[in-house]
Amino acid sequence: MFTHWIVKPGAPQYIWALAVLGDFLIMGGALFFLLRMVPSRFRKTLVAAVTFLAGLIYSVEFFVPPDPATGENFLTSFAQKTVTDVVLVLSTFALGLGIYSLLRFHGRNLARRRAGWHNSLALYFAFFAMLLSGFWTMMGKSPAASNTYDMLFRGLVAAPGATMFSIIAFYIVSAAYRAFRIRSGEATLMLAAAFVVMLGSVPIGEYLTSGLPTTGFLSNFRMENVNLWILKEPNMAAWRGISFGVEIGALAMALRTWLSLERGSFFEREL
Amino acid sequence: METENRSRELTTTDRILRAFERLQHIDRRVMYALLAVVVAVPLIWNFKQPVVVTWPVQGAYDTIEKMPADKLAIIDIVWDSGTVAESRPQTEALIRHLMLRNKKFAIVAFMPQGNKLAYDSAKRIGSELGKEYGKDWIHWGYRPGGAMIQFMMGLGRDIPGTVKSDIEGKPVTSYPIMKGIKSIKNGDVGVIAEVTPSGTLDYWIAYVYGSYRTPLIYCPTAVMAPEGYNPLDAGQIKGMLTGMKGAAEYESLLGRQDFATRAAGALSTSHLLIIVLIIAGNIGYISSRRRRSES
Amino acid sequence: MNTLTSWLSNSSITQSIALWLAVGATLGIYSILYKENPIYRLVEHMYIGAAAGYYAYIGWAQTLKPLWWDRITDGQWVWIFALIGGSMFYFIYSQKHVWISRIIFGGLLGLVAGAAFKGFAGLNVDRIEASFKPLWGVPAPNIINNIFAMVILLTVMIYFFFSFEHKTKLHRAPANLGRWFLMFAFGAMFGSTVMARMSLLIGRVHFLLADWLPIAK
Amino acid sequence: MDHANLPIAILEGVLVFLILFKIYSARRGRDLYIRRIPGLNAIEEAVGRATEMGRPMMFSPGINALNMPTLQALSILRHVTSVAARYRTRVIVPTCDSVVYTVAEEISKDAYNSEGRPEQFNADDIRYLSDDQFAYASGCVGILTREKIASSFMFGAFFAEALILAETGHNMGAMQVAGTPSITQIPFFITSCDYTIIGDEFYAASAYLSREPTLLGSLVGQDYAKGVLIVVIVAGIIAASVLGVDHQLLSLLSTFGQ
Repeated sequence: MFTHWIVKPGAPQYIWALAVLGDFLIMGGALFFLLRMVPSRFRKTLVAAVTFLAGLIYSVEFFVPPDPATGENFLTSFAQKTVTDVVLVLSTFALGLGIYSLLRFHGRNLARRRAGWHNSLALYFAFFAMLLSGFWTMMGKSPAASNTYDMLFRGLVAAPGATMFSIIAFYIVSAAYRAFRIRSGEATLMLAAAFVVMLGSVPIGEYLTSGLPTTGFLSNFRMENVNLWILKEPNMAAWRGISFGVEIGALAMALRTWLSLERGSFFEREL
Repeated sequence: METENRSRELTTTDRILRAFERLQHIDRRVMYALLAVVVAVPLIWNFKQPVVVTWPVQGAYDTIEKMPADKLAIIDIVWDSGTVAESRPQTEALIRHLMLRNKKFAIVAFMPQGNKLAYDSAKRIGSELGKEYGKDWIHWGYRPGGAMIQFMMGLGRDIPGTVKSDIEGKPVTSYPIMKGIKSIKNGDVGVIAEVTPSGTLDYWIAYVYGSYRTPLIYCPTAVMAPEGYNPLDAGQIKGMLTGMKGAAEYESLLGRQDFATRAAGALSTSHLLIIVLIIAGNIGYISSRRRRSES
Repeated sequence: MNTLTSWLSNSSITQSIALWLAVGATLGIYSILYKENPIYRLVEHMYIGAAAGYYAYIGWAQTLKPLWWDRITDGQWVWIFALIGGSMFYFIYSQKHVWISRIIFGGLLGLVAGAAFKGFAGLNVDRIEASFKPLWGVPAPNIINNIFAMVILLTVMIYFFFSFEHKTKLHRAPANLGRWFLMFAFGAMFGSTVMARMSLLIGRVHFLLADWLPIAK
Repeated sequence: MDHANLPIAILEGVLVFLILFKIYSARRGRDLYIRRIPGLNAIEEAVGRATEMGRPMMFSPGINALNMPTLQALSILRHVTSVAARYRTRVIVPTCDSVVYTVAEEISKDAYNSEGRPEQFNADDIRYLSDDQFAYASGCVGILTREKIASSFMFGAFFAEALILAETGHNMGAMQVAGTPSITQIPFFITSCDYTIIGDEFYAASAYLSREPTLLGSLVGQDYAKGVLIVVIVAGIIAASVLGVDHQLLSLLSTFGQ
């Protein structure tokens, strides 16, 4: 409507914003009106049809043989470029839901002065500081903007992220200490494998068997080679065994979802 | 009084078993504190520790040793401040080796922070070893990650035309180091080393090694290392430095003990701590089982 | 305002603030190892808030602006429908029209489901072919490895059969063996992750000791 | 693998046929057997324990966006919420994705409604924490410690943060049940949780809990599909031994038609 006939490329951004809003209200309103007329007994069918049609895009793209010259079929560029972009855009619009929920939760904490409300205040502060400094960097190249953004990103996002990641090192120690006991055959087996692999992956473990030759039969018993063998042979085979089952489970689930045969989660409810 | 009587009745083995039993329930905070100590101490005080050079590291070292002096090595930086503790020692060990043997090299970065960090490292080592920018080494600067494949393919056909300018914005052809360097196809690049925490090695294999057989060296973080063994087996990469440990082995080949050697010490001590704790826990477990079966 | 801007233009000031923020965040998060405390709580909330702000900014700057807004202002008006589709999510908050959100969920799930065929082939074709390991006609050590790999792969797969009752020994033995191999593999996975996690910790400790306290330069 | 070639289309066709065939035959009322999965029986026990202690539970549906593992996790969430509604115990659901958050909220509302306890639903218990992996983990740690969680459920796709959640829960003395299709994280759940559902037991969970014929049929079909893969692999091993490893028949799936 507005964005097609009235406003042309090159118009100021605020005019565009108004045009987009106008179109959204008119077309979205019309669609909403149409959807409201759908009788409730057809709603499930409509959702199932949308699900099925959406599923056709990637599956047909995969199974229809490509043109040998380009390696693409009639759907490839639509499926891989347009649809991918649409999904990205849609999920970014959905991000608003999450952020709204987060801010609502902490807003209530603040409004009711619940215990720990000052933490909610800090959350609000960090949110707006990060958001605004981000937008500041988009408005021209000012060193103050990029410095502020960099400062907040490093101090409030990167540093706690890296620390949270590294905290696993502590937990891995306590988990290993507690779980690796020779209680049962299974636990002992797990312990043995973990023990050898841990020893084989650090210099001190390699040092233990550094007396063995680097070639020939005995070299197989060097710590680093034992380690590598465990990871490449038994570990790889077991991994494959589990992954085949998991992938078939996922395939079956995808099939049920696509054909709206799934039960459980949120497929039960009357619409 | 009663407890005293009971303790008198205890046999010696019983008392020992009781003491050992406590090893079953070490407080987690004690373990956390121990871990912090065994990681920090080797980083602060350097102590001598054995370093065994594994064959993938030896392979990387030999590849650089064998590179003809008229060729150019490329160090590809795909890391940023998140993995600086692993990636920087790898980068510095390679830079130091190339400078020590008077081999020419270029740095190129696909991460903005790594771009600067690697530049600082090279400048520092260069001034230490008396190397001149533009003559002995060059930094081609930062390229956005999205342009990586095009950049690699461009290097294959035309290096000056693809790189255009260096980190300071001057045309690369104005530097003596770039004299006679045309393209990878022309055989002007002797080694390509990639330092990365992400899976970008495949691009070099697909777009450069596949076409021109330029020797590749891969320097992943410890998390990514398992993925390197396949191309290593297949001969597509000539050598690999696994995280801090790989960098430490490389430092020992260069006869140095820099950060990676200390960090590898911390790796050893932290692993040893886990092993000791597991053994202690099991001693405690066995003692309590023995005592229970005896009583 | 001007003093603030000139102050922020000085990168050495912002960098030292960033350093102190980072040190505070690092120590604050580690403090949870001792016990839950107000400092951790504060760092946690600021981290979550900053991450939300960061994702909101990135969402606009790296997705919505280039992929949506720039296209509309370039005259590709059909992208209006992406906004309409996106707004359907928000019907979740309406009691009466909540089913409208189902349409968009159904569409997204359909896309994920349709991609499963490609995903299955992409993940498994190479793995299936890599499992074709000869049992004779190759050197002896390889034969031993290959037999080993085959036995592990098959017994593990048998362990995951759900609809057969493991009544007789013949049924039970391979499944039990499969479970033992699984446990061994899990142990190996655990052990091989330790080095990666310790490297991260060393990185953080190095940050504290070298960047903040100049002890371990 | 940009497009299916003939062998891949045949293989996937056979797998899909077996699964669909078993689903439809199960719907016609064939009685089906499933072996015991101890971890899933433990869900009720964990809810009961939280009820006795009078403390809430936490359910994390993993950190992926809305995909197959997450959808399966949400099925399990529905079951857990229903049990919790019967026992009148709170379930706090931290999510790591906006879309997952909205679906989780709907499912949870729905579960309370169908148990006849709509008043028990509390919108503040379904929380969006962050899209950032470790910000999410730090928030979960906060919930586990501050809310004094008695039972913690972790179902869905997890990555490095798995051990953070599981160890914190363990340190809090929570009873923990976990299940994930992310193979690398299974060892960490095994060491820190009371019950761990491994591999595709995760995808069997909704069939096991609901005993819905469609899902049971699908599960049996999956077993047949795994059987087909075993046959293919054994045939491949024999072919590799007889024909030699480099025979083109062995790379039919990946190279056919090229």
